[in-house]
Amino acid sequence: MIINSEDVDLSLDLFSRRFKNPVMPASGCFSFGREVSMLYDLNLLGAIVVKATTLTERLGNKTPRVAETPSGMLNAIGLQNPGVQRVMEEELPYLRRFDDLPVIVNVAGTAIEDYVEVVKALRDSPDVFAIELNISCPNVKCGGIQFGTDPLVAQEMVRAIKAVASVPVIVKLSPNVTDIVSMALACEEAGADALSLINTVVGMQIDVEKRRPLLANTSGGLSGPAIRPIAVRMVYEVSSRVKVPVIGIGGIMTGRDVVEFMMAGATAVQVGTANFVDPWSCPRIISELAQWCADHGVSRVTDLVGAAKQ
Amino acid sequence: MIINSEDVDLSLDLFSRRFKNPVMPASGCFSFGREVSMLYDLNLLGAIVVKATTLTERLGNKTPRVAETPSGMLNAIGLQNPGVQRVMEEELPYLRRFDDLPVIVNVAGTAIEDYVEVVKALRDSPDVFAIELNISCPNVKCGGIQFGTDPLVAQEMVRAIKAVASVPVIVKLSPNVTDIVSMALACEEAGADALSLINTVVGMQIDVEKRRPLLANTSGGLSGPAIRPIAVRMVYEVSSRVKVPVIGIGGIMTGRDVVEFMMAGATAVQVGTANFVDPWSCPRIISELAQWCADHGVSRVTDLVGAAKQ
Amino acid sequence: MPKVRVVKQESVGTGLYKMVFESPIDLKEKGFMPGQFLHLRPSESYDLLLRRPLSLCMADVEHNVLTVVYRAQGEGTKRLARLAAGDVVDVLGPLGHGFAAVSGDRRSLLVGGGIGVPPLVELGRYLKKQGQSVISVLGFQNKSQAILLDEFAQIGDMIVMSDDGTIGERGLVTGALTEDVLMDVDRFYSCGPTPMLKAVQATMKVFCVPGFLSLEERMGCGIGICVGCVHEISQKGELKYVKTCKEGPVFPSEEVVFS
Amino acid sequence: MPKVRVVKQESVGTGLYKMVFESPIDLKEKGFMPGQFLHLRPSESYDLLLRRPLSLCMADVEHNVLTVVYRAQGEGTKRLARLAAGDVVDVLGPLGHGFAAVSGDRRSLLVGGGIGVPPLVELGRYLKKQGQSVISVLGFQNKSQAILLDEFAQIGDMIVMSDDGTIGERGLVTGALTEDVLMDVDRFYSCGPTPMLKAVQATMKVFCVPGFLSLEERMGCGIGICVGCVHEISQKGELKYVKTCKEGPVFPSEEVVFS
Ligand SMILES: Cc1cc2nc3c(=O)[nH]c(=O)nc-3n(C[C@H](O)[C@H](O)[C@H](O)COP(=O)(O)OP(=O)(O)OC[C@H]3O[C@@H](n4cnc5c(N)ncnc54)[C@H](O)[C@@H]3O)c2cc1C
Ligand SMILES: Cc1cc2nc3c(=O)[nH]c(=O)nc-3n(C[C@H](O)[C@H](O)[C@H](O)COP(=O)(O)OP(=O)(O)OC[C@H]3O[C@@H](n4cnc5c(N)ncnc54)[C@H](O)[C@@H]3O)c2cc1C
Ligand SMILES: Cc1cc2nc3c(=O)[nH]c(=O)nc-3n(C[C@H](O)[C@H](O)[C@H](O)COP(=O)(O)O)c2cc1C
Ligand SMILES: Cc1cc2nc3c(=O)[nH]c(=O)nc-3n(C[C@H](O)[C@H](O)[C@H](O)COP(=O)(O)O)c2cc1C
Ligand code: FES
Ligand code: FES
Repeated sequence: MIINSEDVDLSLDLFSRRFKNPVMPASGCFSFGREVSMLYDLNLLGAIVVKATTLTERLGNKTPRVAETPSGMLNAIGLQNPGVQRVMEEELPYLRRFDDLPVIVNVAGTAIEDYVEVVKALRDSPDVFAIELNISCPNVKCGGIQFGTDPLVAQEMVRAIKAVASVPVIVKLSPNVTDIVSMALACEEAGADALSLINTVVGMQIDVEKRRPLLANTSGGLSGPAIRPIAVRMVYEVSSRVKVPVIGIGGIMTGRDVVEFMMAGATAVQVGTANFVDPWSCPRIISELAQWCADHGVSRVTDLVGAAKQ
Repeated sequence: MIINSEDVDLSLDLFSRRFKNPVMPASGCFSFGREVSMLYDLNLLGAIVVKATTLTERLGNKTPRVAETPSGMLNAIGLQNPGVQRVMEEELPYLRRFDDLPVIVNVAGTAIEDYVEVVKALRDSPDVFAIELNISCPNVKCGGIQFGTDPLVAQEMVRAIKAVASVPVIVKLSPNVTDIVSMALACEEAGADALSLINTVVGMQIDVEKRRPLLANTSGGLSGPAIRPIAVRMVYEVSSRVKVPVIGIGGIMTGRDVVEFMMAGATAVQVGTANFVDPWSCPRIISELAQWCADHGVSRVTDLVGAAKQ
Repeated sequence: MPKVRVVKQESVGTGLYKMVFESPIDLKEKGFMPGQFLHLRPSESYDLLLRRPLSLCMADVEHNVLTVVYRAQGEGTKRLARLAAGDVVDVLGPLGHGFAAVSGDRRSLLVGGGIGVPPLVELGRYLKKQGQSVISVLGFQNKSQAILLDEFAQIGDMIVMSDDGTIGERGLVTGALTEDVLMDVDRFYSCGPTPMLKAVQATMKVFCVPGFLSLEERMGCGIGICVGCVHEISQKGELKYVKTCKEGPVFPSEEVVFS
Repeated sequence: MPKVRVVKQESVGTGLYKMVFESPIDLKEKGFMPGQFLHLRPSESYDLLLRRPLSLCMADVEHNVLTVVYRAQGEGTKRLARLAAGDVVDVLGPLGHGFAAVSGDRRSLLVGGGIGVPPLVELGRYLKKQGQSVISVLGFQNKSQAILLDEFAQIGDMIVMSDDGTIGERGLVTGALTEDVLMDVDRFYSCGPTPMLKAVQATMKVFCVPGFLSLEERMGCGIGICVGCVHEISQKGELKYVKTCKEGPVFPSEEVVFS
């Protein structure tokens, strides 16, 4: 059965809201939406995940902050952001002009108390549809990564956040662990409303001419197509074990890649690095996804979820 | 200072033996040397690491066993090999014709006792220069990976092997862990003579047309340039903490890549997937390494070891 | 790495290409077998890391050039299809163990399906040169996919089948494997998609015609060092995995196990 | 993605190329600034994932074409160098905030080093068009690396320096920044390697000449969404990181902090 790509139903329900489609830009790869909104209408997106927000302003790491690797890139931005107050005042209101764009705020910090304070502050914002807890950023010293690698600490964190959050809480998992499934189960048990994975894989590059690590921060997070097989495996494993929705992230460049993640068990996906290569990636990927479904007689995109498991 | 590439001293000492150069093919990516020996003189190699050997014959997994990923590949061979007895009788003696080729035998299994038996059997072979303990193969069900992710189990394993081994023991580490450094320290403490890293990263690909995992084994091990940043990071971290030599593995395609690993702290390197892309990879990489050293005024390749750390 | 020049590239059907390139080895001196394959790098870049196996379709020993015919389906073969005369391509081979003509045979049957048809051309020519009579049964999806018909017509008898009847008879190749056609056939040689090979194997077993199948497995290296490309074979009642890149891709039909 | 045609590509020195391509935007309508940059994908394949930033060297508004001049040093720029007229290249831009001519200035100084020289061409032409007199101080490694001299000669006075004396005077550009040269200069504009920019910044500070520096940082996106390309800036005594791709690459010299 061949159908028209316009007739494919890309919509899905998440946290009792209808999403137009399952594609959203990933945190840190779309800033707060302003720049890309000059290029296309952000209403086209399923949702938007904005850059990690911390309690107070962070300057981030020294440069170089990015490096290219085979089919991937390393970054060590170090969570540069103006702090939650200014994010609420200066960044989020801009997105109100997009009438059907759920805004997901990525929250980061170096101690559980910081996270709690950020989430408390966000309760005052009318612009936040959901929170994504970034318990896995590899580029922040002192803490950060710890939450993402110890199930008990993660659980404590998620409980603390759930106790104060007024919106759904997505927990973003780190791939830099021995056992992603126990991390996922721990977060689910603590009340996570959804899980998103994966964040970047810790990596490093040497500048052989200068004889030192290329990134000023020594190591950084690997993203892009190179990590897609790692991400797909983790999404497959985690979605087989948890009941909450799983949002797939890692190396998505095309509509086919979205299909791969959804068949592996993802309910929705986030697109990161692809935005750097091609700022129009998200709308392109959305139409490629519709076309793929049409060519394969898939009338509702939700039918793809977990299809590789039967 | 520009020097001639022929004047660069590529040699190094490992386990009281002089190696011509730091480049050896990685286990499972060179079979037992026979096929490639039809293409070039294996005496050119620093050493050879042969395919994983188990106590009894293993048929391995069903096909498809390999898949291509962006700048990488997945494999799930499943340790197909004829068992240690036939390896000693049918495979290793062939390599005697190469008079300066240390043979490193990669040992695998599903229980500590299996490993011990293989290593005991290998004591009878005059052809084994060193053993590489593959405690990290991700494609074997029941056990296998467990040794590679729990420091205490790994330690027990290494102790058991060291108690029976008559040759140096290299322990090959899995990257699929939260904390590679504690794995490394545990193995070193248990008596490992050297560490090699990394083995493949667990990954997966979906055949979106067939709506099922592409590999018959569902998941497989990711190798190739895609994982190089992960490997370099782990070599850097581990070599900063252990005293034993570290052998770097992961996505090496060119002489420049060898320089990167050595600057990160590797004493020697192994080349895996590159052999599939170009069967002449190892000798090409060796001459590229010499050329790089020559162009950069490096007269002894050992001067590169850890150069990115000062 | 053996880099050679492309001599010619042309479209031979919807999404189908014929590429002629210099042989990486001296064919006269080193020899080759019909049914062997070439292993081509899609490009110099590392994003498509692995080589693509394509069957040797025709070998011109005098000019030392080789021809492959292939479908540009995925990214790698699409990149190959972009090469033009004069471009350089990285080719390993011919590799593997091809079709062996059995002395004493007088009539052979070639059964090819789709993109499995190409390796049978050089084989058919070889068998003809050996003095055999050859009959070819070729199946295609439709007319736009039909390839190499002129070549087979020159080799001997030819029956063409297509899924939709737009060329030859409508139906599967096995539909053409009637008693009439198989009469006098000493041996068969077949290459095509796995379901077809299974059906051919079964049919020929019924008619007690021995033969060879050329198998297709995903390959890591093409030269026997990765053990990625194995297929199950039964020899003297013993099941084992053999490398299709080294011991194959061609195996005696009787030994091939389809799971 | 904005794909445009390459109009011309030529070698302009050892490892140096000049590439002319269609502008991805209508220059007449949308406008541009000297000192902005183009962001080019090295190829369609994903192994070299990121775009390469290259300064806008010349803009031909009438034909709507842009020129970049660049060194093929790494894999990405080497791939760009392989493009020929008629090929398609994926270009974003012109991006960023370029050089602003300050009204009232009468004489401007351009200081360029190596592959930092290209963006000063379009700037120099613009300043000249504004009625200013322009003096250019250009430094190169050696004669084989000297580029765009004809273009600068047409813009105004020109002093060429080289590390080995094979062209112009032997020495660094700062060696040419004497009181004589700086006399009457209202403002300077500089682009080149960081050590040069530091030296120029210091020298100009001594002579109290205000000006602009064009900075080079590794970029993830080029459009302000990755925050990879920041540089430290001091504004009103406050240190902060600003994005060189968006707020830059050109900044007032006084504000730029080199660590
Ligand atoms: C011995 C042998 C001979 C062959 N001869 C021909 C021929 O003459 N003409 C022809 O059109 N095709 C032939 N094939 C199939 C051909 O190799 C695949 O179509 C091709 O590799 C697909 O690559 P891609 O870049 O188009 O697809 P991609 O999907 O990009 O390929 C991804 C990976 O999967 C592998 N792969 C995908 N499909 C196949 C397949 N069917 N068989 C083996 N590997 C596959 C690729 O080699 C690559 O490693 C042959 C296969 C084998 C094993
Ligand atoms: C605003 C700006 C304008 C520039 N204008 C020019 C120009 O007009 N002509 C010219 O020759 N060069 C220019 N450069 C430098 C040019 O961008 C780099 O030489 C080029 O990106 C190197 O790519 P590669 O593929 O050769 O090297 P690779 O080493 O393969 O590059 C790997 C990665 O590092 C980045 N990178 C490497 N060196 C540099 C560098 N010096 N600056 C920024 N990123 C780098 C690459 O963009 C890529 O992401 C400019 C840089 C910037 C930031
Ligand atoms: C430059 C950059 C910045 C990032 N910043 C954040 C961040 O602030 N918070 C977060 O949770 N993830 C961050 N990430 C991770 C991405 O959201 C995403 O999980 C990861 O890049 C994998 O997806 P990709 O391969 O599509 O890029 C960042 C990634 C990149 C490349
Ligand atoms: C097909 C294949 C088979 C492998 N078999 C083994 C093995 O038997 N034992 C082992 O320790 N590692 C095995 N490996 C892992 C490699 O030795 C190496 O650690 C890994 O591939 C990373 O290096 P590379 O990126 O250079 O390939 C295998 C890898 C591949 C691709
Ligand atoms: S493809 Fe590697 S052994 Fe056959
Ligand atoms: S390069 Fe991404 S913000 Fe400047």
